[in-house]
Amino acid sequence: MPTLSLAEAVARFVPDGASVALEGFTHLIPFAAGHEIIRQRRRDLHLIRMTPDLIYDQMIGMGCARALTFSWGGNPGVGSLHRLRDAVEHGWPAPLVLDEHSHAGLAAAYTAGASGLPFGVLRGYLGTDLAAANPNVKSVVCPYTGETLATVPAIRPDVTILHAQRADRHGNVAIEGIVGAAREAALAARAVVVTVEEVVDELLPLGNGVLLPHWVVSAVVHCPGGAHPSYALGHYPRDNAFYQRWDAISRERASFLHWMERHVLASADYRSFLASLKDAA
Amino acid sequence: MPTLSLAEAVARFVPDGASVALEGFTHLIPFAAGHEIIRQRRRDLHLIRMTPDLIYDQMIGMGCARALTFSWGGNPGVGSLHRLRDAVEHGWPAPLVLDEHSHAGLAAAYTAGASGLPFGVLRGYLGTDLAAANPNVKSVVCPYTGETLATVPAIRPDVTILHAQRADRHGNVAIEGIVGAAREAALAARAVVVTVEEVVDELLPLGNGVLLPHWVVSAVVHCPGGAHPSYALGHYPRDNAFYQRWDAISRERASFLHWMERHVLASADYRSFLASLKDAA
Amino acid sequence: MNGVTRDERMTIAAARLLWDRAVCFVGIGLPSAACNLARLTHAPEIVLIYESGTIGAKPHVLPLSIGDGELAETAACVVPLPEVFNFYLQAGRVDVGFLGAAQIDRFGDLNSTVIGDYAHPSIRLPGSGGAPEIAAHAKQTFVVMKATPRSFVEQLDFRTSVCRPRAVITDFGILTPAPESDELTLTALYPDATVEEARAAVGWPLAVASEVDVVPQPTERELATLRDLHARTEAAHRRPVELPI
Amino acid sequence: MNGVTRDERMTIAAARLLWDRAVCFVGIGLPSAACNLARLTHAPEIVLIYESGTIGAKPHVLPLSIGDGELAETAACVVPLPEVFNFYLQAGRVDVGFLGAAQIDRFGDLNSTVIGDYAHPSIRLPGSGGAPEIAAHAKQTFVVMKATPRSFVEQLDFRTSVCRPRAVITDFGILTPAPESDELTLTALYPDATVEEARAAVGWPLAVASEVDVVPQPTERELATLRDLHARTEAAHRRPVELPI
Repeated sequence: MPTLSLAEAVARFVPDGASVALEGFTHLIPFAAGHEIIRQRRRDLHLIRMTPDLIYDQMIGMGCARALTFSWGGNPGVGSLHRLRDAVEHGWPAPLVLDEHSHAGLAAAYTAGASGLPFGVLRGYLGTDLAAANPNVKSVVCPYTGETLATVPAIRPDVTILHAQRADRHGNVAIEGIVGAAREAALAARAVVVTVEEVVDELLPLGNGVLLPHWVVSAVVHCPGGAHPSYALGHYPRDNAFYQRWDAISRERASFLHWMERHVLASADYRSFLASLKDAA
Repeated sequence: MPTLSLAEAVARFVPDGASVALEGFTHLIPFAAGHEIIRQRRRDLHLIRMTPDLIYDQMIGMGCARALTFSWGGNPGVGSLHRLRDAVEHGWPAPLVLDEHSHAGLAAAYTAGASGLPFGVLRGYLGTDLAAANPNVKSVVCPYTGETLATVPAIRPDVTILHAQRADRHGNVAIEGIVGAAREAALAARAVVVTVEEVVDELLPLGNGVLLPHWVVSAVVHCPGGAHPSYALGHYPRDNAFYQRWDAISRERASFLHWMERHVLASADYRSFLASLKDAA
Repeated sequence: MNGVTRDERMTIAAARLLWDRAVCFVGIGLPSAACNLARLTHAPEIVLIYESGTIGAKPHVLPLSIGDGELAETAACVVPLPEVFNFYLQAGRVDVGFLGAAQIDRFGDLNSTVIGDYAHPSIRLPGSGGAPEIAAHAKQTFVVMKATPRSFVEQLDFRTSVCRPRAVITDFGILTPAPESDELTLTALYPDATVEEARAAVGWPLAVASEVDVVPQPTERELATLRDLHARTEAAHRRPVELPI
Repeated sequence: MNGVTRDERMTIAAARLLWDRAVCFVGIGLPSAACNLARLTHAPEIVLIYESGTIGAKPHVLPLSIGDGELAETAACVVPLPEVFNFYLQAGRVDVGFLGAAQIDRFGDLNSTVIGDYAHPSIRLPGSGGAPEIAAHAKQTFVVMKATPRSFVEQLDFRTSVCRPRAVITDFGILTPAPESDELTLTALYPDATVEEARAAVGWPLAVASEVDVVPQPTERELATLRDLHARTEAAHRRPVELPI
């Protein structure tokens, strides 16, 4: 399991046109990896995330995305993702194809992908317009009860990127706190890149706390702070004030582009990005 | 969440004729609870376990069981479960109806039960005689690929009994080490009884290490040593020598009945059972 | 009791619907405030499940997001998200689900997806999240949302969730389904609200019960507890965090 | 090299089939000995998965059961059993599966369920466990079992696992499937075994390759490592444990 720089990992595992899942449910969102994808000017990506959050708002606004698979697309506790809305409502900077699910449906699709099954089953969707709006939602009949249940096709991202608190030098990855669908999204993917707060010699205790064993991990990237403005439990808290500020930054195309230019494109890496935020504060 | 004596818990939650899952995959097998069920002379139980192990060999030999749902019925690393064999081969002490699965199939059936789904899906069984021998194994066709996959009906035990290292006074239950299908078996059941090595004020850290939250647990029983000759990681090791001795003890009906009489029926509780083993050693 | 806002009346009315040891699937915003108010007043053993997988959370301040660290740090357990939806919600282990939306119709169905046509919306809303399955699997659901003719509508632009709420708590009072028709009907008003105000705020001809109750005034304890909670929360969320550098 | 038992030859021959970093789904008994011998000799980074959910285990002594504490204490991670079968085996993340059985037929299908009729067996065997899915999902399977006319049979009493093994390691040598017919064919013998012995041990007319290799003698290191492992293991399993009282 190689340890790479973030630039190397993105160059190797995120080609134009790839299907990419940056997972992490509110906690441990891999912002640094998303910024590096933006810096490397990736195009035509099929982005997959339960909650696009600010990171996909930024990637969509910077023109990285062709399609989006998601289940809830807001700024948590604040309001809209303005760049996502602009893409859907006005096709700016490019039209965005939506593959929309409920949380339960997308969780079932990741789990099916991780399980090597072609579809997931759930009691859901029935009677909603979402089932009609998304042709991927179908149904099966229970061979025991005759009940009709909803199905979703398995999701198999080309690459899933996670942020975690710790990896050891073998590449075993450990997370504490909210896990979300990180395990399922990683095991569903053809390649797995994990950015981490720290690389330790040995994860102690091994065992139940480990999210992914080394041999399913394609690359580990040491990237402290790489989840900000999301958070890493035990390392730094969620920057709720930034999430609130993002509403104004992202509302207009000009202010959004100016902020991305100044803080993301003008920064060589995530440390200099964070430094630029500090200077601006 | 009430704390009960083991006798009270079995009296309240394990009536004659109930479907009962004593789970724990090699690790944390609730032997004490099984012995109390034998002492209370339960009859016509539908026993459910992936690996019947010595505890179900004992319960079957003592006439507690009407049916058995299982996926591997041997004495691990030693050989046969002679009492299980005697029941299946000769109907002694009573005939035993078998509902036989593979590990993957039974795991899928527990998971479906825990998920409130009527069936589980897996790639398995197809082409084997087990699918023909067990009418519960059916199939569905994937609505996306047309592939035929095997299905198993959800398992919903009347009660699942587990052994765990720790519970807190609220009833939150924590396990470390091998978990097996304990979580799924418990959440699939209508009632959950957990015998534990120790009851602590607070489980620290809370969070990812907790197997079951208090409000899904029907009763906690303080029962140190209650998994022997299975084991509790961090408390006592698996008594492999006993598993080897069991082969001779259980081979003949007479020697089996004599051992059960002397050590189980003659003991008021698990502490006196363990004491009687110590005396005999 | 002057200066009680309608937000406060809504939150307190919603909290009163909850009971001790109830298992609640909690959404962010007003439902989260209501559930924690109940926990801090009459329902100390209420079990709060947030879809992030934090089960039995007892946050000291209200989370801004559904997955703030405060939730994980105070939870009885943290489980993977698929388990929350499979093992807890779909399995029928949730007593109460709280929902809000951009639009509700007279029977309680909800739209949180789009205003306008799905393919070419005038307003793209966040989408369903956990709402469709909360509406389907919680033993009962309560809807909390402010009423305007554009949010309480004759016809939904999009049916995100099929919901038959036990009650709709809004900013003039409470609607509950009528016995036979299931049509949402005005059954209670806040002391400072009127039937005319209610009718004006609802986009369909609002049915009014023969007897409309008055929602009791907030108690001193309810109001003080809620205002303390909000004050703690706003201070916490405003507090600039040290950048991890 | 005198005194090499056939069990030792089988274990060493099986270990040699494994390569470094291979992901192996390990059964108890001889397969577990072979996998750990490989780990202690030529394949230090081999990944051993036991169905109990212990992934990347590096046991110091061989486990008696599939879930000994030794496995959890030395594993890279411990996952719930359904995840082992779904996320690792069924998902195609296992390179090698080892299987044994009570009966095998000339194409490699296996019976570990019953001798005689299923409803009224003369011998009730332990049953399938993980075998059917290991046979179906591992990228390749190796079968390890001793040969007698009652175990290597024309007709299985019960087809527990549909298996097309890459090789069958038995106590006279190795059978591999013939290129076209897939029929298991004698392709290698231990130095002290003969074709006649092999034919006598197999319950069907055994096909013999035009050239039958000789399995190389165990090296000093292989033999010493295996015997140390077994000695450690037997001492550990014999050791009486303190009763938890």
